[in-house]
Amino acid sequence: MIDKKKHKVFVDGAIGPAFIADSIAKHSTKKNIGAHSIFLGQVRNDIINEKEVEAIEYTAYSEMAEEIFHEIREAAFTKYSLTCMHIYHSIGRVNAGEISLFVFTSSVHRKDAIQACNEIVERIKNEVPVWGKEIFSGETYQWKTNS
Amino acid sequence: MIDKKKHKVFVDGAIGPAFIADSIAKHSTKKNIGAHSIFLGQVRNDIINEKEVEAIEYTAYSEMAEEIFHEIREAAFTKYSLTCMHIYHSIGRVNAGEISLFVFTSSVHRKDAIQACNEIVERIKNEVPVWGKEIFSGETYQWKTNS
Amino acid sequence: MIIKINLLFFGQAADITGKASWNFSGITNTLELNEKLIENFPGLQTIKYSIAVNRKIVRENTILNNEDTVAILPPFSGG
Amino acid sequence: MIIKINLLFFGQAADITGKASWNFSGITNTLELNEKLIENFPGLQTIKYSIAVNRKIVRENTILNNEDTVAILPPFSGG
Repeated sequence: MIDKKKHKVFVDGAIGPAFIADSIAKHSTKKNIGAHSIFLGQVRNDIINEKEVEAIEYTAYSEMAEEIFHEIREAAFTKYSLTCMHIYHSIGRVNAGEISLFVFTSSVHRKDAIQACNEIVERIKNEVPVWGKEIFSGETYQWKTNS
Repeated sequence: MIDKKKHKVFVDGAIGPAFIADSIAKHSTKKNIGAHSIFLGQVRNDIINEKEVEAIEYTAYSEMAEEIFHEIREAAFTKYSLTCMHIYHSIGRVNAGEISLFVFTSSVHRKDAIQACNEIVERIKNEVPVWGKEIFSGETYQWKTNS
Repeated sequence: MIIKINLLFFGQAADITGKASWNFSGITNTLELNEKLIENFPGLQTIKYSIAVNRKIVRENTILNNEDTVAILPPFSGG
Repeated sequence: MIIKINLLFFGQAADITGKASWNFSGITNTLELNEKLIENFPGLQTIKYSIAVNRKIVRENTILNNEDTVAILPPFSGG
């Protein structure tokens, strides 16, 4: 009862709470799941040189990104005992306050879901060729750097 | 902009995906948040001595539990740099496949939300006086033990 | 003065005693209480439990005062 | 035979070069490619970037083959 089917990771624009609710609801039929771990990345309205970030515009090297997402996925299923795993990342404009990353892992016992989720998030931040352009009010921008 | 307001932790019956979505959506106005970490506990249909768990019925020593939840909450806000924290736990019957625990932490940078969420879940499992009665099909039951 | 305490039973302890609460008099500390409990409900010897006095778990023998609330807590299984 | 590679620029590298893609001929490895790139786009010296050959990041000098796709990747900032 392992759900390893691939789905598209990139979604256009922000990831809405209703989409997340729907993903959670779909797991109620998988009654061997005991724990879900979810990470959500939300766009911050950082103030940089007195200008406020209004949105982040994400671009990606899609072909390479899909390969790396696949690698991350396979490695997590090998290392942890997971029932399901879902990763969604925004492409295009996401406004401050909106969600741009949704990582969702499920397992029988909580440790697998929790550790896998954390590891997947770190790998995404470090290894996936995605770039965020921080758009300031007034149309200027700068390229985001991950900390 | 720290949201430390207390709310009731115990909710009657299962925690629905729409409730979770609503909690997430409320944070879109807090634009300094960069990361949310969510843990969901789901009731498993374990097979024990050939009988399947249909539901868990939760009871609690509420007055003591509320004090411990408060302690857990204060300790997490002291130790981690959190913007918000929410904990919800079911009381009463929750069917297999439904959600009985919802822990939700938010922070500017991801490490705080992730570590706080994990720690809160461990403390809840170990320290909060709640008992789950595993109800089998056919009305028999046994008392759950946390691993 | 004979002290009176309010006893609360939870989870499997409530199943064994058949009660959720009980008033108890004539004991002065948790060790005595525990002995009396097992005398009255031998089934409690078959399970593990902690004792909370006024909502705080006590690990060592603890003096009881009049009107204290003492709870019998089997291993927790929330979440 | 003169090899031809497909170059891709992303993020800030695309801003600096003013291009998302480019065809490039006459180089045989990534070290040479890098030198040519900086010659053509001196602004690239002001940023950090990795080089991917056919979607794999290469850390050392790598031989290029005809029709390889080489991508210029500034530090990632997804999530």
